[in-house]
Amino acid sequence: MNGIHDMGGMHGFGPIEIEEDEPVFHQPWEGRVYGIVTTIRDAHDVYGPYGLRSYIESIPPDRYLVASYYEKWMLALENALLAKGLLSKEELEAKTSEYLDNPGAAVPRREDPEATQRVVENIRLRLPLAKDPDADIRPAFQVGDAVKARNINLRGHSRLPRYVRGKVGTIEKLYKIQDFQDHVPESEQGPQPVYSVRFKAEELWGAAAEGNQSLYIDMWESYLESA
Amino acid sequence: MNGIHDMGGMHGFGPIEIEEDEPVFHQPWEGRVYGIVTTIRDAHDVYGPYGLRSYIESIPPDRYLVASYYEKWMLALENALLAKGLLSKEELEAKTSEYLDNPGAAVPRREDPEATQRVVENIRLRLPLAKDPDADIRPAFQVGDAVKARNINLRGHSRLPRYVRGKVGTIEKLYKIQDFQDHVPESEQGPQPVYSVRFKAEELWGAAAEGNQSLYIDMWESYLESA
Amino acid sequence: MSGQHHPEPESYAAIRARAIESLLVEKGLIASDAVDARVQAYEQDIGPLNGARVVAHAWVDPEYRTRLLENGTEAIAEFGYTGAQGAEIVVLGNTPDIQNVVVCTLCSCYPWPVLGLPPTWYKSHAYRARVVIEPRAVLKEFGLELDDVVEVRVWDSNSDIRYMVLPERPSGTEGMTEDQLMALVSRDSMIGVAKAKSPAQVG
Amino acid sequence: MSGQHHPEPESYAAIRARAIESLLVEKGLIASDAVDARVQAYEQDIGPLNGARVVAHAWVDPEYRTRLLENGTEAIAEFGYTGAQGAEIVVLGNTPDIQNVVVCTLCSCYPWPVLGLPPTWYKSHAYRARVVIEPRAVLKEFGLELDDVVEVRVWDSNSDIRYMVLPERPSGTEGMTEDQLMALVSRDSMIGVAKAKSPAQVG
Repeated sequence: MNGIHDMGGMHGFGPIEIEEDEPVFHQPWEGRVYGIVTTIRDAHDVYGPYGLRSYIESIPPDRYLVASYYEKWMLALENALLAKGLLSKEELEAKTSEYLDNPGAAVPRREDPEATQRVVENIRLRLPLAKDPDADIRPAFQVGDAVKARNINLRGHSRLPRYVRGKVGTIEKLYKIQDFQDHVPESEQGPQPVYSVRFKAEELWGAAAEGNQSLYIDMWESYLESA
Repeated sequence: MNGIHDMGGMHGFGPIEIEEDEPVFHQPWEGRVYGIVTTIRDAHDVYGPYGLRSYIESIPPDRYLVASYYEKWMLALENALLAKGLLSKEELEAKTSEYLDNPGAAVPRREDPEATQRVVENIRLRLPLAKDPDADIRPAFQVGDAVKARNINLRGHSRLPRYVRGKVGTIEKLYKIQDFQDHVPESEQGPQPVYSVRFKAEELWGAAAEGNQSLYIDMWESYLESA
Repeated sequence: MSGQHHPEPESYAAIRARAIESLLVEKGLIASDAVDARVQAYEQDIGPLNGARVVAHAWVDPEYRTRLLENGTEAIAEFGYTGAQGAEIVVLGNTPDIQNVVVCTLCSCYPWPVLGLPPTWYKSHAYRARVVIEPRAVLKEFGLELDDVVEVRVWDSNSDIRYMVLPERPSGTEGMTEDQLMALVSRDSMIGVAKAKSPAQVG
Repeated sequence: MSGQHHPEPESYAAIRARAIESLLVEKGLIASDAVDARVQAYEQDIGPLNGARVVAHAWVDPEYRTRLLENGTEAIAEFGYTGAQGAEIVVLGNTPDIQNVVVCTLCSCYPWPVLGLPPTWYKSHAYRARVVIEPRAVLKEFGLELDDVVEVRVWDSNSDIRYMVLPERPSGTEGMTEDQLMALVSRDSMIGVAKAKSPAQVG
């Protein structure tokens, strides 16, 4: 998706604001949102194949730019819950009104030691991401090959940012085989070789490039063609 | 400038909202802002070489996306007046507070029939934009030539949108000689041939292109190289 | 504006605009009557009726049509439509096979002398972002469904040249006068997101 | 949260989050103690101290360093640092000639098992937009000015691989223990926007 989230190389965002010794969560609600988002998926497929981030990417651009990080998470969570039918707009608005009227009202609790135990175990669970190439999937490119990133303008979720499209780089490394994450027709889904591709800054940014700089990015094989 | 204003080809902005029989100005203040912006420049060089739009482009992205059209004009006007020292931040905030406290207070008037006469004449004044090529400036490209838009990432004002950079098109027409508008070093300023260049939709958008479509865009010669 | 009662509180933008205007008047940087004149010109005199007159004339006068497509600025100036945001106007002739559509992706550039100030949708982020990548989908939202054989040409007004579309003359208009024809020429048809109206549509 | 007095009114976001949590609890879709556990894990247990331990160990054990750069995931798992957002971790070794910097332009991906949750600046639009086009300017804002001969390598974490930077061991640290060295390894040095601290800096 050529969305507002695809902001690599944009100007106008001002200086980086650096906060010394910042807390993990600035407000308790941020922690709750984080905890809800990351635990509810252990038991329920709330976000679908493209994850919470596809919901984040679908936040309207004007809202995206003003929302804080955890506000984006919360908006995405809401939309995912609504899309799955796990919440209705009406009950969400009604409950919000209740708390607006009674800001001190407690949030009810539901204890589930077994679920909690699973959540704690899942935090450190090793789930292998990649597998070695096999007879069915052989990498089309070798280290050192010149490759060009394709000009793909998917309407759905994609991991190919605009700033590398059409640009020529070099295969630096093969990262084994991984499932393709883009929102493509079923026939194009499935595992693919993933490469680390190096682009020189001059190729990406022309005369505006800073000197002696390069960019490395992970490219699924279907993002690439021989250059 | 790779700014938020350079939005051609972006997804996520939703449907086009079409208002039937809309007025020229929806609120009286919009007309006043329009009138101020377009008359003050008759007497004062408020906006500099890159115009009001360079100030519009410099509005922070989050503000840009939520501001209405004339809010953008007003913000840009404010910033231009502040940059020129014609207003100070303090007097602007003080005057705003005055009107917030007294919403019914009248705006003072200053009549100037001569200036008004000039404004009325300027509305229809013919100022030629382009001139014919001469011995000093001969077009480098001919109709039918294949050209590639350069990958220029200016930090300042530019008329080369991101979506055509690096793409190959065809010269369709020579539009005579026009002053270059981009914020470039003095040595690169001055008049240049401008061309109408046609890009096929497939070149711009790959497989996402709609069928039987092309895009025409005006290209100053320094945007182009032979393809 | 009596100061006694306000049906709606004024927006911050309205207040801010008054503050700016007041300061500029106090400093002698603008003339109130000049601002009035500018607003009045575009609220009352300069609007899409200008363009409609040009189009209707081109429909009835083949020689004018040729002049208009060859040098839009000069042909339009014959009507006195000149000036701001119209130093160079290029007119794009639609045909049964070609639908021209105008946008300004970077800004909202528009041919003021013939069309006046642009409508809100033309200035919207949605139109600017979408019409270059999915013009048929956008045109559909305007109610214009084009056959696949029609080529859509989108014109991005990124330089100081301004574009106006010359829509096709509708069928069944053979006996109509220029003034009658003008009523068929909508603003949207001169931007390229609509066809000219049929006589039946305007009743 | 006594319900009797509130020094500041709660933000809309705080209210909204409570509404969502309440509904999900009522529907039995989440367990409150599971949410507590998740928050506690990242507030107390999983943070940049993990990464600092890995780095300090790599500084004192050349064989571990080799393993870490060859297969980051496995070498990091030797410390038990595994799991969410760390299925595959690639470690990038800085040298006197190469400064590696990590970003996620599309999102805010980050190697949680070694660094915990990302700081606000890492998630900011400014960092995501700018560090790929002007990394030296960005590093300067972090106080890191690099010589022109140093190549800056920016890594955009667009796939599910996560990146961690192995900063150079500062000079003057020859006799220090692993625990002492850990104090020199800041979070920022493992993202690549800073060098490891010198012993003088941590006093």
